[in-house]
Amino acid sequence: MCKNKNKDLRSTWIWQGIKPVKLGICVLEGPYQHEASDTAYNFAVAALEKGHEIFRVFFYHDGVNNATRLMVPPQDDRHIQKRWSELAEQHNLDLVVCVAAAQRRGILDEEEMKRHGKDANNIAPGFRISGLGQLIEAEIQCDRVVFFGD
Amino acid sequence: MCKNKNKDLRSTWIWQGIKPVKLGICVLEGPYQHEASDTAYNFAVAALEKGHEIFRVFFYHDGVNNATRLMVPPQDDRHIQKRWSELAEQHNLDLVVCVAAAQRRGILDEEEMKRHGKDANNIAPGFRISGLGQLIEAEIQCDRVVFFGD
Amino acid sequence: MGMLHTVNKSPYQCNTLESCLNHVGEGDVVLLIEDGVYAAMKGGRAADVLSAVQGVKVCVLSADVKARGLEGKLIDGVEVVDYAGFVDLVTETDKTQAWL
Amino acid sequence: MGMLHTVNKSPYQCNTLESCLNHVGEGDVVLLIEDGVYAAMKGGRAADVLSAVQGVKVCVLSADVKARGLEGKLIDGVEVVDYAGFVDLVTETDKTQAWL
Amino acid sequence: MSDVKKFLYVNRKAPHGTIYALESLEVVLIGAAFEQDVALAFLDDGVYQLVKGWDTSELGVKNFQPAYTALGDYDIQKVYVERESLEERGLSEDDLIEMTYEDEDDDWAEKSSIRIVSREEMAQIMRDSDVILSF
Amino acid sequence: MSDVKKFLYVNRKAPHGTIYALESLEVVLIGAAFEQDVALAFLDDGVYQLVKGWDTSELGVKNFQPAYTALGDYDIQKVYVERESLEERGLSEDDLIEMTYEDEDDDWAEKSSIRIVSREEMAQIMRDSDVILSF
Repeated sequence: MCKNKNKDLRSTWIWQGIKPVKLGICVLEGPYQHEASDTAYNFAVAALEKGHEIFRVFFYHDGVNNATRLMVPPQDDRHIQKRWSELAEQHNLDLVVCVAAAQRRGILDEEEMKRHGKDANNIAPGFRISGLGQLIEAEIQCDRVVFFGD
Repeated sequence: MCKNKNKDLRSTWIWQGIKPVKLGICVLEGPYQHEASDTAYNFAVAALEKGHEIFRVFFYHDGVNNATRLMVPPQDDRHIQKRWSELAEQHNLDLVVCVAAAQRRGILDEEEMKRHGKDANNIAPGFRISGLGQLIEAEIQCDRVVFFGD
Repeated sequence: MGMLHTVNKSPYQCNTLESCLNHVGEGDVVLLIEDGVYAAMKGGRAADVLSAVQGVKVCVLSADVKARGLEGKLIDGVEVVDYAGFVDLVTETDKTQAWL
Repeated sequence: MGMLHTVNKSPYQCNTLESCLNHVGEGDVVLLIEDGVYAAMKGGRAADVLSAVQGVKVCVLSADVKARGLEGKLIDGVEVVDYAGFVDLVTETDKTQAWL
Repeated sequence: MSDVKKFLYVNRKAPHGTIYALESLEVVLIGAAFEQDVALAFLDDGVYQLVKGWDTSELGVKNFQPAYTALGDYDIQKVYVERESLEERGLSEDDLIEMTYEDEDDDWAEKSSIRIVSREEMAQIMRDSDVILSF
Repeated sequence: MSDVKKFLYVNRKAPHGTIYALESLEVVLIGAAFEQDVALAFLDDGVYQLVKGWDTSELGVKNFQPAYTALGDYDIQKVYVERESLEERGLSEDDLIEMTYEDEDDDWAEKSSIRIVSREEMAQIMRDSDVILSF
């Protein structure tokens, strides 16, 4: 799955001598509270601009809180969730939120909402909830995985 | 406001020679990620058992994430939000979530949801959203305010 | 009545305890909570620092000591308190400063 | 190709940089990011530690240097890289270890 | 209880790495309206909050340094910075932003709010305050 | 790319204070099903994760120490603990929980998974691994 992503970008860069690699990113801290999410985002943007493939961004620990569509930051500040969602849409990124970590912290999609009998969900577009196996798979499939946390 | 809370408990303790004081608590970290919320909760329980008044618990920084009713922790683990909500109900506690911090992180009540055109809210029973002035007021009104954070 | 200082970080990871001890005064109380309790473990390098402190009462929170398997492994001279004791320390001192 | 080590904590608050430097090998790269960039500021106590490191390339992330007002205030011998340079360091080394 | 309490905001963390510095500042700004006796303390990595010359454009976050400069307009006149914390970081007062207030008792003369104090003085400032808000 | 990679989970944080220790362990347990070559490293405050005798009842959190002991059942045989980290904390191997596995090549004899290594060896273990998961 998720192969041949960012293919257009990669093909334009290959002639410049940059060897595209398959990258994984793991985000362990929530938005605004800690810089980790900003660093991870800026790293992801730079990697895509260089023509690398981002196989997956995995959100774990408080990192799952990046995925709530309910955040309303001040107008003159960055919108961390929207930035991730937009980047995912532009580059067909796979943004995976760990289900166990998400449950603890109240990040739910519609299916999780129903399963647990909750009356609302809050996951943002472009994020999907899945298991920790997705992180292990990223470690197996990717050339490099970079962790951002506290 | 919020005067004469826990009056029943306090009156039973006064004869034992303990002088009840008015306490404020400020929680700066989110549930599960950091022990701060656990320590604050256990401290609050002990203070109430001793007959002290808790004037207010103020949730700031990632502390606002304690207030989401969407969390579903493992069955064999504590339910941090429910614990706070139940304590608030039993002792008529004033649990205040900072509005600015809550907006950044996606903690909304129905009014905030409508104001920002969001389609869901997630605040738990017993918590209310208000401004930072509530923390300053607690500092002015309380005999002691204790901070729990990272 | 002095001040109560709470320290919640391991002295092996952070400078929090050191900074706290640099600012305490005669009659103050230092309460080690959360990962801060590791400072009071017998045989550790941080224990020397703690033992050298003068004129200050050092307490550790029992719940955090037990959770970390440190019961019976603490240096002499530190007082173990439970959450009720924590509350008493807060009310018996002038004010509390959290060294976050 | 050595390893890339990222350090994101201030050396004045945490022991992260120290622990990292205790485990680096010849040919490795240490990249200071977030509050980790303070280690590279001229005149600070941590700068001596960093200057003494042998056989390891030390880089700092420009965005974090600029955000903290440290531009032009760094010790000699550290290389300033932008996020694109961060990506290159990741791809040019064998693997990345984050010293969280 | 007296009507006015001595508030001390203690700042020990670097900016940007965590939100503690920014959200602490927001409390100070709101708190200024409550007409208490307010002082700010910067020690340990907190002194980095006052290092001038932030450029946050590449990082992509809001530059909230101007808000510190504006504290004088909120009638905040006492900003204590610990000398030892500055020195071990290779910093001096010249590296810090200017923070000023207008002195009502001196024909509204503009004066610096920043007072470099020793570690011992900082400890005494903590003891002399009524409430300590630690972020 | 070979089918089996050398996974190294690096643990440098104390338990309970933050969730890093617990949620790292959850990754290890899930990851065990993927049939990779797995090793765990404990250094700095991470060694506290293995100190025996946790009683979390008063704290009111789940005691996840038994899960460490069960790692042998998940065929995890290599648990590296840094000697220098133990020593500066006043700890020795006697203070640690028992972690064992059954050695397939030695008639399923039960053996200790814990290997106390020097700082230098730990650095080499990091270099020799294919991927490092740092929590």
